[in-house]
Amino acid sequence: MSMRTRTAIPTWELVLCVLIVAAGVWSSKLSPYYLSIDQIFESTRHFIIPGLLALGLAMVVSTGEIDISLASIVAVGTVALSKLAAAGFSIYVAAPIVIVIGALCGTLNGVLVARYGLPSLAVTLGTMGAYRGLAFIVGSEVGYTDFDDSFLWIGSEKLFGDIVPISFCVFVTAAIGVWLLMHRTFFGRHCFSIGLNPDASWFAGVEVVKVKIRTYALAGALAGIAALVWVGQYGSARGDNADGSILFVVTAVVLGGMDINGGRGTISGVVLSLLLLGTIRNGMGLANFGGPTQTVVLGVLLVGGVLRPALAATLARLRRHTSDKQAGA
Amino acid sequence: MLGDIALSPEQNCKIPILSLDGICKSFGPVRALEDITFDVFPGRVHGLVGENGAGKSTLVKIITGLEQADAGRVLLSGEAVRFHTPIEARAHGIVAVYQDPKLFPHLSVAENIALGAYPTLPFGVINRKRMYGTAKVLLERLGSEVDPQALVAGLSVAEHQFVEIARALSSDVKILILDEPTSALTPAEAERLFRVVRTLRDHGTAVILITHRLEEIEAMSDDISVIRDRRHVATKDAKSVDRASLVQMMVGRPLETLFTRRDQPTFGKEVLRVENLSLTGVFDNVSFSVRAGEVVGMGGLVGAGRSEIAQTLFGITPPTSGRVWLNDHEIHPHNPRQMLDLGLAYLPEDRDRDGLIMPETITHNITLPILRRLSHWCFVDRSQERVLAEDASKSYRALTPTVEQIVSALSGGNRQKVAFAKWLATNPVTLILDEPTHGIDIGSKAQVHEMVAQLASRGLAVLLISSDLPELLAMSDRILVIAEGTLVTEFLKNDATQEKVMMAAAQQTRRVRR
Amino acid sequence: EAKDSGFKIMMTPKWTGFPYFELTGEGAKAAAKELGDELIYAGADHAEASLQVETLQNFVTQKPDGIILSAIDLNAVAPVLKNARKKGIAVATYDADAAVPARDMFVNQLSYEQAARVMLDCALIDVPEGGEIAFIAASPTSPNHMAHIKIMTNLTQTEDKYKVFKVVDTQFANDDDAKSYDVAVNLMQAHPNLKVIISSSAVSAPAAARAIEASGHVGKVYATGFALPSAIKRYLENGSEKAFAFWDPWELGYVTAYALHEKMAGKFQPTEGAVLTVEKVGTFKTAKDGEVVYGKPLIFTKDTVEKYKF
Amino acid sequence: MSGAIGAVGASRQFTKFVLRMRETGVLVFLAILGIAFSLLTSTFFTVQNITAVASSAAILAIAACAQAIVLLTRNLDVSVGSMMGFAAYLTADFAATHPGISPIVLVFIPMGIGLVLGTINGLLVAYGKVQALIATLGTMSLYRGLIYIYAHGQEVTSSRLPHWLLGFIDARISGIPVLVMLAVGIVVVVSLFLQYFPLGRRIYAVGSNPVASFFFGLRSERIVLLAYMLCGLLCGVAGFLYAVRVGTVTVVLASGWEMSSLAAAVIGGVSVAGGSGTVIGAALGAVVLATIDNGLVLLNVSEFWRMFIQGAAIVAAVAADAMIASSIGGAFYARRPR
Ligand SMILES: Nc1ncnc2c1ncn2[C@@H]1O[C@H](COP(=O)(O)OP(=O)(O)OP(=O)(O)O)[C@@H](O)[C@H]1O
Ligand SMILES: Nc1ncnc2c1ncn2[C@@H]1O[C@H](COP(=O)(O)OP(=O)(O)OP(=O)(O)O)[C@@H](O)[C@H]1O
Ligand SMILES: [Mg+2]
Ligand SMILES: [Mg+2]
Repeated sequence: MSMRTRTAIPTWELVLCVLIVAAGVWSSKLSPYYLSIDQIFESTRHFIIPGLLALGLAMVVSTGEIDISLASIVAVGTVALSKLAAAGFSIYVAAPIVIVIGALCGTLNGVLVARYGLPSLAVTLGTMGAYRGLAFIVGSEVGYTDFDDSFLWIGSEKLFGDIVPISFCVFVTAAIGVWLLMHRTFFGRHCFSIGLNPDASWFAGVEVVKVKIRTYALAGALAGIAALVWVGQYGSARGDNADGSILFVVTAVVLGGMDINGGRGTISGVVLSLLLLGTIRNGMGLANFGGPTQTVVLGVLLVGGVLRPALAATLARLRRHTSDKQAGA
Repeated sequence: MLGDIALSPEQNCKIPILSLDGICKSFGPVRALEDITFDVFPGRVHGLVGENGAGKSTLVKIITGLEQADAGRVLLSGEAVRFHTPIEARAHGIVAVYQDPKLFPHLSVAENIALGAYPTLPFGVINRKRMYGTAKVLLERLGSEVDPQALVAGLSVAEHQFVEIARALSSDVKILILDEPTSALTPAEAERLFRVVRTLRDHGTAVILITHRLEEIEAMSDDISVIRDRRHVATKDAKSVDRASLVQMMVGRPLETLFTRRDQPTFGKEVLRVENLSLTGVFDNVSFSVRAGEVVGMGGLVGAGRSEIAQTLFGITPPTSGRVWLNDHEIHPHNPRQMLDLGLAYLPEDRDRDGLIMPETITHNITLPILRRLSHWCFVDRSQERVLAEDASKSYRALTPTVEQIVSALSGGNRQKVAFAKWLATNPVTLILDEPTHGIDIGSKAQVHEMVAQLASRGLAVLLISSDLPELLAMSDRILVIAEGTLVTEFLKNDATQEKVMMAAAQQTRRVRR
Repeated sequence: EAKDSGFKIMMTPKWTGFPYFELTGEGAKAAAKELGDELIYAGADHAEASLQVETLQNFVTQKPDGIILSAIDLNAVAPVLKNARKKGIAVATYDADAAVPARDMFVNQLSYEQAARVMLDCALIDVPEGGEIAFIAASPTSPNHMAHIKIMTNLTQTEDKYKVFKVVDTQFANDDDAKSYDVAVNLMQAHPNLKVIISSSAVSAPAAARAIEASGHVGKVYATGFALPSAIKRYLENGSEKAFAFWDPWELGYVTAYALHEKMAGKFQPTEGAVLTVEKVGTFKTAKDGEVVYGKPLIFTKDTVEKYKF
Repeated sequence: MSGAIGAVGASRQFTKFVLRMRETGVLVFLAILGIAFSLLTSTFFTVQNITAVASSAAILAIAACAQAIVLLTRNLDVSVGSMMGFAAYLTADFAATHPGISPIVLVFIPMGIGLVLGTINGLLVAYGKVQALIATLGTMSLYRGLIYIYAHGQEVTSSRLPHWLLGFIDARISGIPVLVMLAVGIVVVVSLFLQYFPLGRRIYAVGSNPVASFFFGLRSERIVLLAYMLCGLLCGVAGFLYAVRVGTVTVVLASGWEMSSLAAAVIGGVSVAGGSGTVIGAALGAVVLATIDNGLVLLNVSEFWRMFIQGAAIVAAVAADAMIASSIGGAFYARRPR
């Protein structure tokens, strides 16, 4: 009877979970090296940076906007960190400053999009270039590598018996934080309601502009954190840092079930989709699949994943059919 | 006003041009139409009435091929037809003007009209000259002076409506369906439209007219069909029904008299005071005040600027000048959040777009403006939220099985109740209602009226904007009349009559258009 | 340490799918086969530092005996390589080096100075009388390109032979052919007296040659630098260009794998002055910091280009 | 009432004027750039340099035009670069292995390939109801991956391409490069199609208001599919021209062009919200990008500043477009929450 009410069980998340298990099994078949706690945790490292960006992007997407400049903000962040390190600041001073710089870059996007009502795809396409240019201009030609070890622990050290990378803990913390924010606080509810109907939200006292700017700022701050992880992990700060990773980030968000038009989706879906993509890539990598094969698999996965609505509709029709029959009986 | 009904020649009426035979339609579990059967005759206007959510618009969609019936047949001149798109229907001479104007903002007026069948030159090139010429002729026929080359993006709502109607008339119409065509028109504009409709009818076109304004039905219809609870109740010759029996057929019970406020209200202190409020190009030097427990009506023609005044007070568009006091404090409205916090709530005119988030649940809609208050340390208290929503849902008699229902699945009246519940949850001291009964059926209307009276007797200051004069007169303690952006007069309850308000509203004042 | 063959070597280029790297891969595979080793060649299909690190991490997990790579970002790969070395994996870089402590040896196709000289020599073949020259590099962050440019600029100021040249500009084209083409066109516009466009990017040099041909500057401007013979054959044959340089990528891969094998088998330590003997190819000296200089530049001209099948 | 309508009529005139400004806006920007560069360098304003800029812009103009068609329908195609690469590689490989092929047949190969790829995108978006960004993000990887697998580490070099082909692209007719003429021709034909044919207008209509198209009974699925097919076709052509122009065809050909084409279209005033803008504008956007590239090289400005300036130019173009849109605004724009 509860027709057209909200589905209690997020079916897409379930599908993702099943797919992750399947991918895990597949991976362990592909490579004997796959099944090992150490290995799996080690492999998560490569998804921390896109993962942090995906969390930020998910917030932006929930309001119906998009931000493709996040990877460039990472570069701004790493370069800024290198300048601070070179100037002799300690990591405890430098890190917050970098996060603030990230947030400021995000805020600028947010102001352009929300305050001035410009289309977010086009705006962030512009700032994507501008921020990367800025990172190059500030970072100069060669980049910077003489980081003190204190700058590196966030990306290189491990915890809990030298198994769990600190960066993974950072990601988990961020994911839980963003999940709580988006699904338990009024801020998150505001975001989703804006995604569904900005006009009605504005009439209901939701400060649309402020909320949108905040999502951009938070996404920028997460990109700042990603910059810290980047430097920790790779020890390198150059203008081209994280170049080209934004498409993967968008893929993860979308595959996680976020509606690109806003208003729908869950953070857990995004995290699960990252896990799925990570598992698949890890398995294929360990089996030494060629890059092109991986690219094709990723493409097929995405297209398959997006035929999801059509699939879901078919499923729903089937279910309705059976329930109608039951009702008739 | 809309007198002089020209009766159509009797001989035209023998064979139905369109017959509906047992049409059924459900949207998933929602049953929208059951067993609709009636005939439409050429050269006659067929009025179609029914409460909100009765299924009138759905019927239109089925006839024109936007939706497919689950069962039943549509017969065109005795032959069963099934259209898959409105284009096919149009090819058979069936054209509809749907409930809300749906035009293409980036195309010119003429293109919006010609889109279905562009006049072409050899090689399929669009003949622009002919296109503009045809559009001009059609619009002139409707008495509209819209420039065919203008972009639709810049037009007013009424102009949209005319373009839409011109589009309907651009093809060879045998059956014209008008779904609430006058809701955005002034009486004069409506009369222009109806004049065209009568001409069409006299030339043998069958017209299906859907409207909630019973005067229009009475003035225009030759036949009247009533749909109630998604079923066809009756089809009658217009001459054989009076308004009382019509309403009884619509609501399934005897006509209640319009709700009037019986108690002698006692007014408290002044809650809202507005002085010389102006918004350049929209309204000018508006001053008035509302006391606690008072219902102040605001009348005027559509487009007079009443909604804009209300929205300015609610902080949607900040005023260019003027002063506003709420509870003796001067305020500068610039943001709905601020106004809600100060205790002023505004029920928007466009419920489905501004008033509610349609794909959300009732609970989430009701609590949206007060989420902050329902939160501890930013975290929403979801049990408290649920309790609040259920209470509200009960007290406003929104008849739904659960508050987890998605709002878009509700009927218009129930949606309006959810909207009411939402604004009242903010505990306002001042409430601005913009056309609260607009497009609502008579049953829900009475409930809304009762609610407004109750709120006022609880000491709320209410500003009621309504284009429904009887309602305005019955509900208000005082009536302000706005004409072309200026406050022209003020009537006390007992002085006001429909005629006086109408006269004042129709005044020509100097007008700055933006 | 008794092991003498049967090593597992894993190799990753900057990106796969580019003929140059595929050739080095084939050379390495040939060496591995001859020496009784197993060589796995894999990598991402575009040059992105984080993807390369991921590939390397996956390598380390598979516990090979040795890793060969051409580094995209010399520092970004350092942590994972250091970790690999800690686990006893021998690391050799070729083509583009990683940070020194992160690898055991770097098989350098040409020392930076050698490369600079070869390219200038080619330019001299093009225009013996000298004139204005401009550079196209991949990006300001590619260390070898930037080093080449620096040394070439220096040489034109210090060495008599090269003093006929005057450096006027440096532009970047990200190893992208269309970008290189447009940059070359723009350079010719910006410097009407430009004589030679030199690029150490194997993508940019042919694109510049094509731009010269297409924009009607044949005979007035020359492109040179490093390029695969197959890509510039056309221009040498139709006379629009006179000389390009390169090295034998197959052999570079061969030597790298060979050197790594010798290192793993304990027969060769890449310390300064040590000599590596590669059967059939020759002997190579080790410079400081474990840099094994392969150092066999090839200059292709109209007459010699036919000889090379890559 | 009539007085008011008169006033409104006057504002309509203004509206029309402003609308025409959309392309004039880009032209004005271009002119400012041109004047600035001419004053700052002696080499910019020469016939030779202008020709060079035009040739640089030509292929991007076609790609931007392709992107614009899809944008008009309120969709997006990020597989533009991959489609170009796919068509280019296959065609070049075919030409290299079949040296005797007739030019006419050869031209149809990339068009056919582009058409097929575009159709796949269109089917996914229009009939699969997949959001455009996602669908084309998927096919972008898919198409590119397939080229890699097909190419197997090879590239098609200029010496393997038929000589007449390279010669044809390099040719000039009374000083104007054939490439530029081709691009102008294509853009003009597409523009005429969009402006003067019912189908073209319906592409605008679908993007302008999808709900209205549904109520009107436009077969929006077919129209969106058609837009993607056209986009694919143009990408095939652009990819082919690109291959011939650069001479060396690698697997990465035109990667990143999804963003460049989008940037050009946006700078040219094509709205990502659909229904508004023209392909001429998009082509002009490509010219703006090429002019910036050229001018900054002439000025010897660092590559980094070029990235920054291009990014800023996109933001500026979007802002200008929004200002124009809100000034013609009326009911459709004024109600945006602030
Ligand atoms: N697409 C849909 N999906 C689900 N339910 C729908 C849909 N369209 C209409 N309905 C439901 O069908 C019923 C009939 O709606 P319809 O719009 O036809 O009523 P109406 O008589 O035109 O009302 P009004 O006078 O308010 O315009 C309503 O209960 C409505 O909620
Ligand atoms: N979004 C808009 N853009 C431009 N003009 C508008 C817009 N909304 C309203 N107007 C104009 O502003 C004036 C006042 O409109 P408003 O809706 O406030 O009138 P109203 O008296 O409330 O009428 P209604 O009874 O329809 O609510 C009218 O001239 C109208 O055409
Ligand atoms: Mg209706
Ligand atoms: Mg109003």
